[in-house]
Order: sequence, then C-alpha cells, then structure tokens
Amino acid sequence: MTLLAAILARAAKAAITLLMIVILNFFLIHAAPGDPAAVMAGENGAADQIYIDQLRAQFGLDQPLYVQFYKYVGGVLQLDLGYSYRQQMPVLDLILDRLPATLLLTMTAFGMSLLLGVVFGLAAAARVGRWSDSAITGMALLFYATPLYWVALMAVLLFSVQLNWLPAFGYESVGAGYTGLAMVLDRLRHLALPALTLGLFFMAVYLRMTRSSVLEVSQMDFVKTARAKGLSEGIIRRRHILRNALLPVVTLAGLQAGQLVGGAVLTETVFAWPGIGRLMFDSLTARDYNTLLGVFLVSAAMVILFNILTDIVYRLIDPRIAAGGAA
Amino acid sequence: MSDFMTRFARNRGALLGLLILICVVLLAVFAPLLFPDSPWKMVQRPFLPPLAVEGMPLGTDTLGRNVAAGLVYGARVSLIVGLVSTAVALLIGIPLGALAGFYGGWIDEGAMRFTEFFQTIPSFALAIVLVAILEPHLTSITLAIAIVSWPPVARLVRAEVLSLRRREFVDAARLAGLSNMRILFGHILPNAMSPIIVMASLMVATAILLESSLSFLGLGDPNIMSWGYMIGAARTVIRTAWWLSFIPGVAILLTVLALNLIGEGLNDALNPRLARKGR
Amino acid sequence: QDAGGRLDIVVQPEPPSLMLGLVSNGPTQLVAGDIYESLLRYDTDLNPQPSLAKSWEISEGGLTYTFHLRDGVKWHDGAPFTAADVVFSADVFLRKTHARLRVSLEHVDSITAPDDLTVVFQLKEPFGPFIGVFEAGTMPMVPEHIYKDTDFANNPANNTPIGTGPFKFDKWEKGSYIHLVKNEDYYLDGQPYLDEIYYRVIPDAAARAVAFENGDVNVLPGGSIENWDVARLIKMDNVCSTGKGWEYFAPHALAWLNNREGPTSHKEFRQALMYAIDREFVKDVIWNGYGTVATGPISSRTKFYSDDVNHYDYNPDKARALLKQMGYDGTPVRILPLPYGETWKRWGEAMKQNLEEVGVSVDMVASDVAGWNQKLGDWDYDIAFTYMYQYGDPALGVARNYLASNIAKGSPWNNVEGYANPELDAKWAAAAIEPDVAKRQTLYDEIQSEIVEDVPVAWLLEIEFPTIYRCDVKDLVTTAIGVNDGARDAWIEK
Amino acid sequence: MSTALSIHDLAIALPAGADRAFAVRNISFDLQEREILCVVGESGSGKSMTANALMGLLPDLVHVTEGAAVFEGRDLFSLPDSARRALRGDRIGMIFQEPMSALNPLMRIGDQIAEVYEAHNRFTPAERKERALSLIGEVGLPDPEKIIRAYPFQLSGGQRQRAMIAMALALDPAILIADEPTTALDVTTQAQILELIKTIQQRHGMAVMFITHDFGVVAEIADRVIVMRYGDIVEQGSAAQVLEAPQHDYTRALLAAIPSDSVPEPHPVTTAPVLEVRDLRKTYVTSGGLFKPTRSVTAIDGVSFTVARGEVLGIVGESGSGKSTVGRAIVRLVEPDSGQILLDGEDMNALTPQQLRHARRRVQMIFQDPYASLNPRKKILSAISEGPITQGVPVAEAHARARELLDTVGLEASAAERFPHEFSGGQRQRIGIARALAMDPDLIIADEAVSALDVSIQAQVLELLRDLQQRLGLSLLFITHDLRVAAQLCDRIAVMQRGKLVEIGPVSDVFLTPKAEYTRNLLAAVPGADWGNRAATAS
Ligand SMILES: Nc1ncnc2c1ncn2[C@@H]1O[C@H](COP(=O)(O)OP(=O)(O)OP(=O)(O)O)[C@@H](O)[C@H]1O
Ligand SMILES: Nc1ncnc2c1ncn2[C@@H]1O[C@H](COP(=O)(O)OP(=O)(O)OP(=O)(O)O)[C@@H](O)[C@H]1O
Ligand SMILES: [Mg+2]
Ligand SMILES: [Mg+2]
Repeated sequence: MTLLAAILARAAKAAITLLMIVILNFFLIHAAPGDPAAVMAGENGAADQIYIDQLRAQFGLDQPLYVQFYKYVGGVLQLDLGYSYRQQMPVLDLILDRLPATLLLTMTAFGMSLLLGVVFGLAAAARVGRWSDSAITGMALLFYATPLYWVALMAVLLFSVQLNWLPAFGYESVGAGYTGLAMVLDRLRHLALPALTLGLFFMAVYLRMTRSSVLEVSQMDFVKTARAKGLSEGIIRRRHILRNALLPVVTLAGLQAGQLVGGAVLTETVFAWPGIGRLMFDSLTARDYNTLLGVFLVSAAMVILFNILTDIVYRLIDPRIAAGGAA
Repeated sequence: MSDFMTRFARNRGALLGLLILICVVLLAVFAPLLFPDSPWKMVQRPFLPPLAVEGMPLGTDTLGRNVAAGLVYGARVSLIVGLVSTAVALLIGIPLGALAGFYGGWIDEGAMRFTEFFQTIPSFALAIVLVAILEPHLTSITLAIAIVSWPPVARLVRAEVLSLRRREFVDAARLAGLSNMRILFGHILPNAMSPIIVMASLMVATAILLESSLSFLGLGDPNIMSWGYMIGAARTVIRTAWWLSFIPGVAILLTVLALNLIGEGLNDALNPRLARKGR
Repeated sequence: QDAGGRLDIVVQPEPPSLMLGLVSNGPTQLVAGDIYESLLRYDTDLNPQPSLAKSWEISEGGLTYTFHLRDGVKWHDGAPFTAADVVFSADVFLRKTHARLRVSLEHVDSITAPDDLTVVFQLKEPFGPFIGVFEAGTMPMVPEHIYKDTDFANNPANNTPIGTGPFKFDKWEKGSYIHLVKNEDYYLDGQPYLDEIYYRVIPDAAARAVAFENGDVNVLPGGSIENWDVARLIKMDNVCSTGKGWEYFAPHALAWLNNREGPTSHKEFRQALMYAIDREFVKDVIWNGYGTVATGPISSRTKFYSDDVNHYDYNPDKARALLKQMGYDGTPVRILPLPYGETWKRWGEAMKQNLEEVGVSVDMVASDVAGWNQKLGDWDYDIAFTYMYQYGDPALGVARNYLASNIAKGSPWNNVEGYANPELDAKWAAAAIEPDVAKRQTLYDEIQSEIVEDVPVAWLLEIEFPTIYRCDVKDLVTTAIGVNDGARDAWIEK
Repeated sequence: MSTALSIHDLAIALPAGADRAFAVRNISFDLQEREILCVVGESGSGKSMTANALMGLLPDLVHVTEGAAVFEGRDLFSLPDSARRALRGDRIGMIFQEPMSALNPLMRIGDQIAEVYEAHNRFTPAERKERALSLIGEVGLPDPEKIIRAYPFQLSGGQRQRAMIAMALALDPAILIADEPTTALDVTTQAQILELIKTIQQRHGMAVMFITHDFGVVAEIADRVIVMRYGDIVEQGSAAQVLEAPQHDYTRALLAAIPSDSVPEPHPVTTAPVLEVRDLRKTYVTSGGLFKPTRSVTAIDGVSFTVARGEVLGIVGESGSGKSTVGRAIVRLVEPDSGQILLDGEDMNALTPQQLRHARRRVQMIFQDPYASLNPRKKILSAISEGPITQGVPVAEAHARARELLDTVGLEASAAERFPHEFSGGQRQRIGIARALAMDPDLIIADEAVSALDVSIQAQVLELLRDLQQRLGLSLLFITHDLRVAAQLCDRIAVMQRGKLVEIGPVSDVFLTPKAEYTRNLLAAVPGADWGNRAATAS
C-alpha cells in the first residue's frame, strides 16, 4: 500500500475520532459545576442578575444545551472553534497564538530527551553490568520517579535564584527588543529550564527503553551474523543494533510526543510559559467552555498528527511495514 | 513459586525497593499510633526547621503543623490512591483488552477505537478536567486517575491474549470442550499475568505521581493530608523554607522509586528469559 | 521628576479584556486604569480630586452635581472629549453594562450636558455617597463616537481600548504581557513621565516573587504575591512598600455563614464561631502581621466606622459554652475556602482546626473559582470565605450584604448569607439618604452595634495588601485606589 | 590432504546455573582441507558451542578454558580480538540455522553482502556491489539485480539461506562452519541447499564443518563424521565407517532410532470409515482493514479422503501445503469454507457450538510442539483430566483415569503433580498423548507430533503410538513432513501439494511406485535416501 493511501486512511479514522472527542468533551465539560457568566460576574466584584443574563445571552449560554451543542459542532465542522468568553477573542486565534510556544517547549524537550535518552541508553547498554551502567540506569530511575513539578521548583531555586544563571519563567525578555541572534539566545535561555524539567522524565523513559531494546536486539541472530562477517563492534552497534533497537523507541516516542503538546500543564504553570497547557488550565477554572474544548480538540489532533508522523518514520525505518506485509 | 522468590531476591535493587515500600506501608498503617494528633493540628511555631525542636524531627510548616505527621499520613493517601486507582484501571482494562484480543473482529475494533479515543486526549489534561468536574475528593481523584490509566492495560492485555490465543494449549483446551469464557479466564489470562503484574506495579507508581501533581495544582482532597498537597502548599514559601517542599518531594521520589525497582525485579523474576539479558 | 523609563508591573490573573466599561474586575482595572479615566480621583483620605473634571459643585440639599470639564482633552484616537461623552458613558453605556454603578444611578433623575464642558447630574433624593462614584473603575469614560448605537459587548474596538488616560494601548501578547505606551497628547504638561508600561502575566505566585527579585518587574501590586514572600521581599535592599492605595476598596475579609439552615442558622453557633476562631493568629501567621482584625461590617478605613461593638476575642471556652447552650449535636459544617491562592487555603485550614478544637466537626469543600461562585450563588455552603470592597461608604459597599431586599440567588456579592432584619433594613435605607453627616454616623453606630450581636457573617480581617516596588519608582501610589489609578504621576529616579 | 584446523583438548565452561559445568570438555579433532566434516549429536551435546568457540562468538559468560585451535599456524584462542575479527568472514565463514533471524531485517540483501568486504577493507564500493551481484548468481538466487535490492522479508526461507551462504563465501574462506543450516527448511529446499553447499565446497576447495542432528544429512554430504554426546566426542571416523559400522553404543542407538525406509506390508483396509472428508475447501483471507488490500491463500483446495477404523493415515507434503489446515479443519479449530466432515456419518459442520463441544470428545489432537500445547500454569493432572471433567466425568474418576494413562504412556505416577516445564520434550509429548487418550476418542490427529523431538526420543514416541493404536484400535491421522517417519507408522499415505491431494494410497504403493511427479520429487529430496534404503536392506 502506498504511503499516501495509508495516510489518507489514518486521516479518515482520525477525523471520526476527533468528532467523537468533540462530542464527548462537550457534554463532559458542560457537566462541570459553575458557568462562565457567573465566573466573570464574580471577578467583577459586583454583579446582579441583569448583568449575568447579559453575559449569558452574549455567550449564547441562555439557549438549551442541545442548541449550543448543535451550534458548536456545526462550527467545528467549519473550523470555527467558537469565541472565548474569558479571553474575548476567537478560540482558534487564541490557540494559534499559544500553540507555537507550546510546540517550541515540547518539541525541544522531546528532541532533547529522545537524543539524550538514546545516547545514554546506548552507553548504558554498551557497559551493561558495569558500574557506569548502574550509574546511568540509576540516574534514569531517579528522573523517572521524581515529580516533574518538584524538579521544576528545585531547578528554579538552584539555577535562577541561587546561581542566577537562567531566567526562571516566561519565554522571552519582555520588551527587550532583541532581534536576530540575540533574540534566539534570549529565547534559548528562557527555554532551558522548562525544557530541561519537562525533558528529564522522558529522557529517563527513552533511556530505559533504548537500553533494554539494545540488549534485546544484541541477542538476535543477525548480530551474530554480523560478527561472523568480521565487522567491528562499532559498526555492528551502529548499523545493525541501533536501527533495529530504535523501532520500539520510535513507537513510544511518537505516542508521547503528541501527548506532550497538551500535557505540559505543570511545566507551563511553574515557568509561566504562555502555551496551551496553561491556557487549558486557566480556561477550566474560568469555565471557558469553548477554549477548553478547543484546546482539547487541538491537542487531540496533535496526538493523531504525531501518530501519523510516527507511522511515516516507521515506514522509513522498517521496510516490512512499507510493504504492508506482516511483520 | 520459591523459584520466583529466589530470582526476585537475587535482584538487589528489587529488595531495596521492597524494603522501602514496606517501610512506607508500615508508616502509613501505624500513622495513628505514631502521631495520635491530626496532621492538620497546629502544634508549634510555624517554620521550624528540621531537628530544631524535640518531637518535630522534620520541623513545622507554614501554620505550625508537624511535618513528620503530615508525611506519615500522606503516605496513606498516596498508597490508597495508587492501589485503588490501579485496581480500578485493571478492572476496566483487563476485561476489555481480553475480550478484544480473544474475540477479534468488530468487538476488537470497537474496543480498540474506544481505547484509542482515550489515548488521544492527553491524559494529564483529562485527569485535571475530570477532577474539576467531579470536584476534588479522594474518590473522584482515584477514579480520574483510573480512567486515564486503563488504556495501556487494555492494550497490553489484548496483545498478550492475541499471542496466547494462538498457542496450542488454547487449542487443546478447546478440544477438551471448554467454553470460551473458561478458556479465556482459566487458561489465557493466568498466562498473561506476569506482564500485567509488572505493569500494575509501575502504574501504582505513576498514580502516586499523578495524585501529587493534581494536589500540587490545587485539585487535591482538602480534607486529607497528602504529599502533593504538602509540596503545593510549601511552594509559596520555598524561598524561606525550602525543606518544606523538599521533604515530601523526597518521600514521593523514594516511594515511586521503590515501586519501580520492584517492578523491574518482578519483570526479571517473572520473565527469566529477559532476566538473563538484563545482566 | 525624571522623565523616561519603563515600569514592569505584575498583573494577575490575565485580564479578560481591557474595556473597563464592560469588565471591571481587578486585573482589568489595574491595566485599564492607565487608559481610561473618570471625572474624579480620590486621595488616600477619600477626598475628591480633579481628574477629567477640573472642578465641581454640589447644590445645597445635595440634589444637583455640576461638573466642569477640563478643556482640550482628547481621546487616544484624537477625537475631542466632551460633555456628550460623559452623558453617553454614564447614562447609556454604563447604565447598561455596569452592575455596581447601576445601583447608584437609581438615585439619579437625569444626566445632562448644558454645554460641551459642563455635565449636570440631577438626583431624585439626596444620596450622600454619590460623590464617591466618579472613580475610574466605577464610572470610566468611554468614547461616544465609537460606541454609540453599537452592540457594546461585541464592538471590535474593545480589543484596542481608547480612553483619555496617560497611556495608550499598544500590544497584548496573550498569556505573556500587555504593553502600554506614553500618551504624547496627554492634557497634563510633561506627563506622564514614563515612556512605557509592561503588565506582565505570571501565573505562579512564587514566580512573581522571583521576577521581582531578579528585576524583571519593578512593581508588585497588592495581593500579587503570597504573604510569606511579602515579608521576605520588603526586607531586601532597594525595596519599598506601602499599605496605601486601598482606602477606596478597604477589602474586608469575612466568612459567609448560612443563616438559612444547618448549625450556622443558630445565632449561638455563629457567636461561638466568632469566639472559636483565632483571628489574631491568622493575622500574624497567615497574613504576616498585615491587616487589622475586623470588628464589624464596616472597615475602620471606611467612613462611619464605629468601635463601640462587642469584641469577639479568641475564647474557645466561651465558644464551647455557647455550643452547649445551643445544643450543638455534632452536625458537620462545610467550609468553602476562597480559591484565590494558598493564603486563603491556609486560612480555611486554620479555621477548620479552630472549630474542631471546640468540638465542631468540619468538612472542607474544594472547588475552583467557578465552583465557588456557583456554590455561593446557589447558597450551597455553610461557611464560605470571601472578601468585599467597601467603596468608601457603607451605602456603596457594605449595606448590600445585609439588606433583605438583596437576597437573590445567583450572585456571590449580595446578601448571600440570607440575613433578614427589617428593623436594620430601615436604618440602612435611612442612613443612605440622610444628608446630615452626624445623623448618618448615629444611624451607622446603631446598625453596627446591633448587627455585631447577630453575627450574620463572620467578620475576619481588614486586609492590607502592601504594594511592593523598587525604591527608585516614585509617586506610584497617590490615590485611594493606588496602582489602579494608573501611573500618571509615577516616575523613575535616574 | 593436510589439516586446515586442528583442535586440541578444547574445554568450554558454562556459567553457574547451566545444566552442566562444561559445554564440551577435552575434545580434540582435525578438520582436513577440502573435506566436509559432519558433527552430529543430540540437542545440547555441545555442537554449537564448539562452532561458536572457533569463531570467537561464544555468548557472554561462556568461555574457552582450555585447549588450542591451530589454524594457519596460529592458535585461534590466544589471538587478540582484533586478529580474530580479521579472520572472521575472511578466512573462516559461518552460516546459521535460522535464515529468517540471521539476516538484519532492515538492510537490503546486497548491502549485507557488501558489508563483508567493507569489514575487511576490500575493494571500492562499486566493486563490492559488483561482487555481491555475482555471488548472488553463484548461490543460485534468481534475478540477482532484484535480489540485491530486496529485504530479507521479501525472500523465502531457502532464498535467505542462499543469501547467507553468499555472505559466508564472499571472501573465499578457507573454512566454512555451518550450524544446522537446513534444519528450518522443508525437505525439497533442504536438498537444494545441501547440493549447493556440496558444489561450492568443491568449487572453492573449502573445508566445511557441518553441524547437524540428522543422519540423513550426514549420509548425503559427509566425508568424515564426529559424534558428540554431553560434551564429549564419542566417535569419529569416515562417513562410511560411522554409518555402517558404528563402534560406540551411543552411535548405534542413534542410528537404530532412525526410522528406516523399509516399507511395511500393506494391511488391506476392511473396516468402515470412522472419518470421511468430502471436498473440503478453505481459503484464508487476511483482511487488512479499511484500506489495506486483502490477501488470500487457498490452504485446502477440494480435499476428500476417508480414515477407516483402526487405520493410520499419513498426510505428507512440504511446508505450507495445507496439512495442518486439514487436521485443524477436522476438529473445527479452523472453520472450513465448504465440504463435509463426517464422523461416524455425523456431519461435524452442522453442529451447534454446544453440540460441537460434546462431539469434540471423539476426535482429539496431538500437537506439534509439546511445550506450547501444555498450559505452563496447570499441573499435568489437571491438564489431562480437565477435558473429561468438562464432558461430565466425575472428578475423582477422571483423576484416577489420568493417573492410569500416565502409566500407559510410560510416565511415573508422580508426574501428575508436576508442571509442564519440569519435563523433557519427549515426556511432554507423552503427556500430550495421554491427554488425547483421556477423552476416549475414536480418532486422533497427530500434527507433526514427533518433529520437534530428537531422533532417539522420536523413536520412543513412535513406538508408543504404534503400540497404543494397535492395543486400543484407534484411528490415527498422522501429519508429518518427514517421509521416513510416515513410512514407518502409516497404513496409507496421502500426499498434499498446495492444498490439493495429489496422491493417496497404501504406503508401499506411494513409496515404491509413486504416481504423481510431485511425490517423486519429494522422495528424491529425502536426505540420505540411498543410504537409508541400503541400511534397511542390510539389517
Ligand atoms: N548462553 C548460554 N549460557 C549458558 N549455557 C548455555 C548457553 N547456550 C547453550 N548453553 C548450554 O551449553 C550446552 C551445549 O549447547 P549447544 O548449543 O552447543 O548444543 P547443541 O549441540 O548445539 O544443541 P542443538 O542441537 O539444540 O543446537 C547445553 O547444555 C546448553 O544448555
Ligand atoms: N491463520 C492463517 N491465516 C492466514 N493464512 C494461513 C493461516 N494458517 C495457515 N495459513 C496459510 O495456509 C497455507 C497452509 O498452511 P498449513 O499450516 O496448513 O501448512 P502445513 O502444510 O501444515 O505446513 P507446515 O509443514 O509448515 O506446518 C500456508 O500458505 C499458510 O501460510
Ligand atoms: Mg545448536
Ligand atoms: Mg503444519
């Protein structure tokens, strides 16, 4: 089967999944106690029924739920994700505003964790049983077991407050007016801590997976064949073991990369990173239904997108899949 | 069985993990004996550093509550949430995955679409929304964690069942005239237990982390002292009293670490083929 | 005064909109206070000062308020600001959109503009507090030429607010910052001094404190960091703080007690509660010594305060005795803390402990802002924390919480506790329209001593939110609403 | 002839916890130039370890502790790693048993061959490709241009093994070590590969060390033979010597266990058929899901036959010809598409699931892999008695019968309380037989019931089956790909090819006067066919 057909098939399924997500989330979110008009009224410090009714009418919350549902789904089908009550702008614009920051953060963290995880995993596997292997796996286990937000707090305490090396929050020096290289450096400095905290956990995951996968592949017959050819260990490791060992890592990473996009709530909160994870949390507390639904939809779409990307990568690595045959 | 025990005991990490976990369990179980007072009780001056005053080995928090008591009572929450949510996730995931893998066809298709659907929504975000909707309470938190953690179980069980149901002993059972359910629950599932047990031990660890994260975001049950709550509450004073967030953080770290070590130990012991490779 | 420089101010949470006429919550006021102005400002003793009105007269008997506007004032888009804008703002726009002003406008018969620079408010009856409603958050001036005959809520101009204030809206990077720049055409010569202001959105309280320490921001408005950090920060070098700038609001922390049902419907229980809670401890430990323990419904910073009331000092024994007398049967009460940060959570926990010590069983209820609103609106609580602004006058900010006529589901700002006392209702009403100040004082004295006996709600603390800033920032807080009044006079010492 | 490789006093230590301390101990032998030396012996006798030691490819924790292997004047075991690596693939080549897993699934065949040159820094990349191409031609792979760009999964087992051989030959090594290179292949392919190795050995003048456990293969290609047992060499000598005049008891036992081709006298079939299969058809359709193309394989294509009461019918045919599918269709583990299966005249296909569960008693199956067919978590007693209990036999009675059956198949009573992993392969197969018997079936289907076993154990199990069949008057459908085994046990034989029954008849007819072309090919491909016949007539 061709790549294109496979992607189209996936996309068709994805569309159905997404629609189901929209429907379920709609009712799920509307089941939460409290409504956005009351929240906004509350924030204003004083409100009467007239004011709340005005807000309700403005947001269309005075209509029966099925009408709201019908309108919402109708809008989504035309790529209109509705209007954010809390932020007073179209949800799609709002999300598109925030998405780049999230992507920057998560993709950096993801790339870094994948790279470091694989490298350290390989290193550990190469030294299996020796103390350096234990040290690396022990470190991985430690990262794996540490609560993310706690690492974040400790990292801020150490690197920003005590050592004053890196900014503690935000994604740029506001109003510094940097351009060109200076801007890039500035962004990188801001990116360092959040990406690191977010990445550590995943690095541990990939590290452990790479290590065990490499060890498993090392036992396979074709590795013995390669040795029988007289290849050097370095080439065997790179050409034969690594590529085969990466297959499961790729699968896992693909699954997680998508989840990361919507799941960086904690990191974005602690580091004041203006991404969609935080947007989701803020919208939740404000019962900003449309935004919340929008974020869910977009992050689900990201998961699906990354799954498709994973498939493509997988096809590039593994000829068996490309041929559509059984493994 | 004894074979299993010796293999498990050979793994030093796993033993260490077991030791830590036993300590945590003992502390949790005997919390009321160790600290008869409620962990919320304001007993001393606030912000006492560890070891400053007798009877407050870990000092006091922002309101002058005994940190040691909080830690011990928090262990109960972590363990309960971890165990119960894992149990619930297994109760959802195992039957679903087993039926999907065993019957295949549209049952499989349907079950997997359903699972995929849950995996498409970022799980932490879903947990947050669920807790917010159900209002933070021990049961709602546990349930939310269970709901976001069952899909991997279903997938694992399905994969195991898929491979086991092609095994010849299943054919043999069928020839013996056993009903499908007896084959599934009497022959197939018991053989899939090892990976499920390993996964479950890791799920308990993940659940503990999830609970603490929710608590940290203020979505914990306000009536019970938990480690996540302690960190969340101490975060605002991290500059004046860093140890208040450090101590419960280490508690989480150790417990989760212990569970992971046990999980790896189980994996090695239940799966001797892999065990030899790991070395 | 040195000209130039930039201010970085924390704003939390991110405002939903900067159109002050539509949204009047705290963060919006903080930012939009630089953009919009009203006719008057109030000094820290609550005396009216000129703003868009350069002078004003109140007729004998207090029925006619005449304002003379400043000449040559321009909207940010260059259009001239005239009396027609004032009439439009107060009579058309805000009457439709502003819940709190609407209540005061009930007393107004007509608003007219005899000429371009004069506005006359004609009242139906004397209303003492009326001179206090010309504050920017209460009656912001909005441009008629933009809003007239439009759907106010959905006017696209809401995204690029246009006022007359010292700073203009420049850019809003959602989730990150709002940038305001100096209004070069401002009507005061040489002002504003500052070139620009960044309002920085930093969702985490601890991060806000770090931001201030690192010099990323130089102003922390009151309430933007947790109290423990306040204590720490003000000890640092080159850090100044002031408790001023909250006189108009006089935030008054209280706990709604459900007067309708459950243990809290018993007066003895409510009194017992007042004795059971250790408010001094809360002030010292949770609020780090800031604030004053409240004695009754009216803040000591608000007009017509009276100290001549029963003081409920911490006394668990008395509480226990009262509970016994009432025959409290151990029914648990639910505490709903204010979901506005750790301080309030700790406060809830402390109250829970206090109550449990005198034998009351307590359930803490967790909720977020929306859930809290809903529960209060539905009267689904036993004890619920909140704090209320007093707006300088009991008639504006206090009476609303105790009048039986203000019992209505759906709002967390009216008589949520369900207290009904017809006798006192009459006195509140009389006091509001009493032109004679001394007589008003007497009425309010009576009200205070009687209501404190009834304990319809538990008054907790007159909150003080110190504003923290770098010492080179000068003249930041000059009025009764402090930073909310904008940085018109602020400058940075070079 | 001079010596290519000389091994003295080799000892290979196994790690603690292995089933014995040394894989091999004190073994010495020479490999002469231009000869094929076959190393035979049962599973676990240390054949692979010896080969791996020579290559320097012993698994972790397994070490050569003593001895020397002199090759081209140097002792392999005392060479530094780099020098040994230089020898591997260049002077000494090796091929392995499993052609699927021995090739890197992610690399093209051509690259995997060219890699050998790269490892030893020979030639330019273009030349490497050129040579790979000609090698592919030499090992008889069709369409080299295409093969060179193919991935392993696109090749059949035999083709993969040829590719492996090409790799081993790339640098014209002085020695080729082949570790059971044909065990995983079916007879016809096996014959081709053996032929290939023989020709290549002659063309290149290599010394070949060929590891196998199949004396048929030995007879086919060996110049000399070494027989191993528990890490010792028990006998060595020329092929003719060892095969025809074995000295050691063990060798004799091994040879005796080999099913001979002596064709039994045909028993005329007189009784009524217990099983009648009419025009059975089955096509496997693997649906690929929404957009994937479906793949269909016709596994059974109109097969009809009968099995008489007390008769043993063998089904033979090469891999994939549909033998198992027929067997499984009869017990309805596979749903046939059409056709009838009459058991004592009753149509199995017409039964409801409920009825089927009861009817199943009458046909039982012995599975190919005795280990996989036993639930690892169930004790033997319950494995055997579970079926009868489900069919309504009282528990105590079923247990008693199970113990009795264990005795019948020659296992001690204590076996009942043990788990499957506590038995050897042959014992497990006996348990499988006991389980089938426990249901008192009329017909037993044995699908490759002895293929996984070592020859000596195979002989025991066959003996048992024959005995039981005669004692109990069972009918047996015996599925195998091993013609020798079939000839020993069966009354009649059916030959299958690509889902079709190409020939059926009494054993002697099929073997001695095969009608179908395919049957003749199949017979010709049996390794050591000539020798087997000779041996049979000799004894
Ligand atoms: N990796 C290993 N670690 C420990 N012991 C092993 C290992 N591999 C094999 N053995 C043991 O070494 C002995 C010899 O094994 P070897 O693989 O050489 O047998 P073989 O004659 O090749 O058998 P087969 O015909 O089954 O391939 C056996 O007892 C086996 O259990
Ligand atoms: N479950 C299945 N799904 C799809 N195709 C199958 C399935 N089982 C068998 N086949 C195919 O049907 C054909 C016949 O298979 P079968 O297992 O009956 O062969 P066999 O003669 O028993 O071979 P062997 O000697 O290798 O056991 C083969 O081409 C095989 O690939
Ligand atoms: Mg071997
Ligand atoms: Mg078969």
